[in-house]
Amino acid sequence: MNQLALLVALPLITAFLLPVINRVSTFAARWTGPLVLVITSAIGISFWPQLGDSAVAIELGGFRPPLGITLYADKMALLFALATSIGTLLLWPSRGEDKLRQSTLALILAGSGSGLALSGDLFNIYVFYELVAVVSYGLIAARSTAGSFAATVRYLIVSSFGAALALTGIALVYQATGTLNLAQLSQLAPTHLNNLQGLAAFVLMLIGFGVKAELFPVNTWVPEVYATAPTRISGLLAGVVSKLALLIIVRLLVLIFHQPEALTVMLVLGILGVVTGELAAWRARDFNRMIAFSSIGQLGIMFIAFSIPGEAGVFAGLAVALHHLVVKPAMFLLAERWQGSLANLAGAARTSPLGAALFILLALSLIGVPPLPGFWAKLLVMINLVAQENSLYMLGAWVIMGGAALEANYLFRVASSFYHRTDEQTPPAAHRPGDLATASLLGAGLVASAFLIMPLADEIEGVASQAADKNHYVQTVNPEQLP
Amino acid sequence: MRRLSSALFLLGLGLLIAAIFKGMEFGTVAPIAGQLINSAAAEQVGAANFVTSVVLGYRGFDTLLELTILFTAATAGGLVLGKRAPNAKRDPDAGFILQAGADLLFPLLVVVGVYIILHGHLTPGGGFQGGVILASAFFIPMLARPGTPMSHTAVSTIEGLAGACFIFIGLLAMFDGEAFLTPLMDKGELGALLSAGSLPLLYLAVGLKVGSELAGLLAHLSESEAVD
Amino acid sequence: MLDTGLVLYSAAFGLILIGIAGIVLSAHLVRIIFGVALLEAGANLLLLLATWREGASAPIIVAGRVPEFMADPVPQALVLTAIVIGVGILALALSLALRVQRAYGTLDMHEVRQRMEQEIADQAGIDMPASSHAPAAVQAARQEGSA
Amino acid sequence: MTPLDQLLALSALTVVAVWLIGNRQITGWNATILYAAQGVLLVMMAGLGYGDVQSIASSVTFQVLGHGLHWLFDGLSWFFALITIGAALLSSWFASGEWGQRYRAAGGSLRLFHTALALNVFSMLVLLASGDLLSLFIGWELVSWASFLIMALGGATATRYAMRYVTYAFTGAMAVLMALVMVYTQSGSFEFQAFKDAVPTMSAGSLWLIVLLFAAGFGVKMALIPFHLWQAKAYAETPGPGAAFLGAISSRMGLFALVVVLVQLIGVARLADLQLVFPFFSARDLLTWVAVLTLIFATFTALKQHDARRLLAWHGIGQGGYMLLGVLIADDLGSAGGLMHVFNHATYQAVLFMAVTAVIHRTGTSDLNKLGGLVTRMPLSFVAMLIGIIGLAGLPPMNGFVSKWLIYRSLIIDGSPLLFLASVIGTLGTILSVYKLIHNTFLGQLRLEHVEVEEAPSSMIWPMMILSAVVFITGYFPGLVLDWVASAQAAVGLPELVHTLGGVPSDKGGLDMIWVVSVMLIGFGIGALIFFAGGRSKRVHQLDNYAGGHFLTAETRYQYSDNFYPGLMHLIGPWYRKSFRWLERGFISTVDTLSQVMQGLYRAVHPSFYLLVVVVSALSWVVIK
Repeated sequence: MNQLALLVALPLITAFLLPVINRVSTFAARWTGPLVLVITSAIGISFWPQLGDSAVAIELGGFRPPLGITLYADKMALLFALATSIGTLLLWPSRGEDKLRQSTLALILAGSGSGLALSGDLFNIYVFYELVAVVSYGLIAARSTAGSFAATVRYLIVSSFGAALALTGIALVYQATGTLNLAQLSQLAPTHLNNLQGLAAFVLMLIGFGVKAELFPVNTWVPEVYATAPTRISGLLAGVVSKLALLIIVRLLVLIFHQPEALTVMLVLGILGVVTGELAAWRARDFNRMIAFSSIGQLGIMFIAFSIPGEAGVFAGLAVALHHLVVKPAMFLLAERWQGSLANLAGAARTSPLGAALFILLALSLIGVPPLPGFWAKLLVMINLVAQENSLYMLGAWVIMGGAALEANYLFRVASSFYHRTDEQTPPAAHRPGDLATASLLGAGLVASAFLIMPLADEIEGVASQAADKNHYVQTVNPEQLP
Repeated sequence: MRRLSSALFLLGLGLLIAAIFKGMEFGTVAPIAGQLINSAAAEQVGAANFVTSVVLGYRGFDTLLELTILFTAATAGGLVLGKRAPNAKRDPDAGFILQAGADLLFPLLVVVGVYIILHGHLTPGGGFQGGVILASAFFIPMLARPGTPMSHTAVSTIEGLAGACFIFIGLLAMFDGEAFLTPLMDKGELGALLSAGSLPLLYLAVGLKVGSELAGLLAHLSESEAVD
Repeated sequence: MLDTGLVLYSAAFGLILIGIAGIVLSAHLVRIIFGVALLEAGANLLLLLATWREGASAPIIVAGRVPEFMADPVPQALVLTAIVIGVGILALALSLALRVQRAYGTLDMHEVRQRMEQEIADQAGIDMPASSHAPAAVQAARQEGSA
Repeated sequence: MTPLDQLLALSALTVVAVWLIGNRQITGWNATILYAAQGVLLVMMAGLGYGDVQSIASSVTFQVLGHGLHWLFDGLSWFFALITIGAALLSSWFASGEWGQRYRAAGGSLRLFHTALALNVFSMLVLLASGDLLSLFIGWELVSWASFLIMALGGATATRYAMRYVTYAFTGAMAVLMALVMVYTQSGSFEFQAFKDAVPTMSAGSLWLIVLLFAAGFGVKMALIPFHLWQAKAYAETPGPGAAFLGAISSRMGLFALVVVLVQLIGVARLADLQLVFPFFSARDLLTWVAVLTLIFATFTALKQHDARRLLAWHGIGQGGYMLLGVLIADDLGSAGGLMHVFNHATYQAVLFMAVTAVIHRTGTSDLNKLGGLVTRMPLSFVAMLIGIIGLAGLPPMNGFVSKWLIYRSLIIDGSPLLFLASVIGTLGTILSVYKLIHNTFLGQLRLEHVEVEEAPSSMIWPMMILSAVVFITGYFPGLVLDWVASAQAAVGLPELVHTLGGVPSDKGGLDMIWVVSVMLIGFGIGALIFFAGGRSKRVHQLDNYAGGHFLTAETRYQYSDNFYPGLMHLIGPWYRKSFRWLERGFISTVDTLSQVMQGLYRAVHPSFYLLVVVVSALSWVVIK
């Protein structure tokens, strides 16, 4: 089980050595990165069956928690660690000038993302989060246009601001408990953190980490960054990285802060995210910003879902998150050739019929049309929302419905323009085979999961019940107490 | 208008902080991790400086990540600043006093830096502090003679290898079936220079990495400045 | 509550507030970046203070003598890490600021945002959404451009 | 494999087969044969239609997220499935001959057209077979998107209207989903039975909400007021035979779903108990008035159309109002009328769309101001349309009369004079507008450019003739259909209609169509005898004529067919000045403004400011709590 640390260590050591390898052979440097990610993904997958019903705690350096840092691998953590590895592999940056540096950064992203998912120590999470942040700044700026620098620096400021607040929150937590181990915090939370200080710490961490999770209103960077960054990077950020930040927040909620106030803050911000994101997307006039706004809306749905108390919330949120994890990167892959004004997309189906068909498939699943998996995820969220006592949850359900209706409108407005036959204007260029192949792979995964929905739902439910089981976490890590 | 509202919100934040601060309790909570470490560090890690035990032993993983962040920042910085045009202008070399001073300072700084790195497990200081001194040792001659740039090849090789060494030492433990980053080798006598197992080696890697990273970043920034 | 502690805590929160003030009140990019640095310093100080006790000695064994009342070594290590992270981000932020300044010739964030919006809109081939925030100079430049 | 499995599998196979055969002339014939085979399978399940068998379940079931999904056919499903497959068979036949050749030559893809049609049939069968609320919703979504596909085939304009449809339909689907979820929270299951059991325990408020959401969601498909704006244009722009199919059955899926939910599950009696603050106005009243207003509004809008297809499509909306009205009366007569009207409407609406498509095929236009006098050139099409409009107007001896008679009769018995009056006004509008249709197309002066026009090809004539025969025969012997209707009534728990082959026996004035039609036929026979025996008619060329002492030349138009009913139009005009269009536009511009505001929110000069604001707000909320 110790080998799970390889998910972090292997990409990092390769990233360190990549400039050296490049000096020896450019060819080797180009292929080492993807190869290493294949290896880490294989390692991750091979651990899946071993996890079974019980999670695993890895005591790094051989020190018992809370002395050392613990990695906690349950199915949810492994799932997202794997998603990071595989996602980075699929969206490997293949364009731009400085390929070596981009590959280095992508490798670090894979390693740090996996670590973020696995980490079981509050401060370590902060470090991983900052690492992911710094990597993403570098990758966003890789397009080397003035706009991308400006967008990156604006993003950097708000993200560092948020991270510093999160650090403040961590300081408050440490002040109140004297430990950073999540399991121990979970034990101490009812007595030490169930007060104003604890809630304040949660709010600070929620908003701080929420910057990456596209939480309203600290998501203003989203449209401009996704419009200027390389599309594959946008896909990674929207698809994978945002879910990692969300994962942290969920862990905090499940283990430490299950006060209703904490849930309410998240619910309200999630509702606002859906409302603003979907409405803003309705009027977006370029493809990138349209899907950027739509991703804000989708993340809002996830926040709403995770704010449902108990295991049901984790299950519903996880289902939506996993669905979005597959759909959004594929959308961004299609965006590579469809950037720019939506008006220019008329007739795109002529040059790229497969791309247009994929877009429709993704859009259908995104708005939740049965029997695609997006529907089941949405149904799950809805059922659990309406079942809650608090009428705010009901409002959330209405907002999700309305958002879906709006989303259907703007997505299909674009989709139907693909099939317009206008002779005056030339349709956009066909997609690159690489992009199309990757997007098709994701689309095929979507269709396959529609057929395999029964076993898949059971599996995800298992993942969720494991992740929502606070006692299991504590018992697995089993932190030492003061004598 | 926005400034006014920002100021009002700041005021609000200040009041909220005061409200939260009032509710905080001080000195009642025992630092669990800290007390456990203080009582076990000498035996488990063997470094006289417990902070070093934490930095490289208990929380060595954080340190690895922090090195990675530096490395990432340097890489991203390189990506952002781009390649230097070969015919770009450079600032002229500085005067005699500065050049001579830099020449004199260089060996001194290197020695101090290495000393601080190697004694990191015994006294305050260590890889980071020493690394910064090393970086300035290499950066000061650059300020004195902008005409002779630093060798980026050497810097990037050092930074790559140093970082890789850190992880490699961590991985070595895994070959023995231990967890990642488990301290290796004999603990030695507490307080001796050659003690605390592999910790001094790790600190050496950290020092070299931090030094080369910072030197590289500074060099990048200063070279980039000269392009206009 | 000890007086030293009050001073230290006030310093930490004060740094945080000053940093935030720098971020939200200033429009100059470099000042904003320094605001972030100050905010981080405040957060670091707060972290360091988390288990601070008056009179504790450094957790170092000098010549085999174990101090009676040792300070918590964990926050010190954490802050060391946090500071280095801050340095990395600061360096990257300044590199980006450099490039932004070189591309747009300004570090005023209002103008930078306006120019960036313009660039995105131009790339996409759509009109730029009107905004009342555009500084007069930028609006004039746009009118010239369109004329 | 149960018979239902076989039917669904064959239907799915049809989709695949048609896709594989590709864009060829033979595709249509293959599809037609496969529909015929589906029809045979359906006939093998005829026990459902005659009440011998209660239900036939599919052996395929799923268990997703703890919710069971299963499918079964009962009398109601069988009845609707019969209409669906019949309409598909004849539309596909109609499309297989010359129409297909022309369509392909014009750049259309027969593969896409027939696949879309087959997909529609498949999805409708899935919907009809739904055995629980979740499978109902899945079928519902399938039907919506399949009809979007066929509507969007017609190119640019069609895509625009199809887009409008999809917006309405998906919003409606979301309303349905919301209602489903609310039902689920109260009943704990998506099973029909659980819903049925939970209805008595539900509070009036939540039941109101559920009823409204269901009615709005399913009403979108039926184009009930105020969700009617999308349908006429979208159907009219659909390629000809597709329009015949959609017009015949597609929007009846909304009725099916409403019957299942409102009548079978909630029960009309419970609807009538759901009083508003205003004690004389219940949920049932609301829905019946929506039905009646839809009927009147759509019919008089149809009257204003000068495009034959739009005219028919608007009537399709209006006739839906009759069906809903009939079903909501919920006694044996009314509900039988409503359900039978589904069948009747499907038959004559398909005939009418086919006849219009035949005219378009030969003349290239469906503009009523540019046609006329085609009766001499296309007599068989004329006969088909004549039979169709008599059915649509609800006059004997066609089947439309029977269903409307049943509805009127039950309205009178039910004691709802206002509703009766309103539906009579609707019928009046229908008669006026169908006269305009047949007059402007087939009667009057033949236009010069149409002198050479020939009768429609046999591939079009045959389906029209078959359908015309059905319209007439089921008007003559309504008992044929009433058998099926009665078992459909039984399936949803309505009182069964006691009927004979000729109609409804009753002490206080029953209906026996065999008598009515026979008397009519004898009367017509005597009239024809006098006409022909008298030998007083003289056949002249249409230009061998004069008016006001002037001899006419071919250029002179002596008989105007545009601007029909100017007085009536003048009267109607002020009453609806596109009010619903304004409503729609107002809604869109509200969304647009909001969207602009939200985008402005995201174009922040200072994102950090938001961060500060949200931190302060959240913290102060926490502190105050």
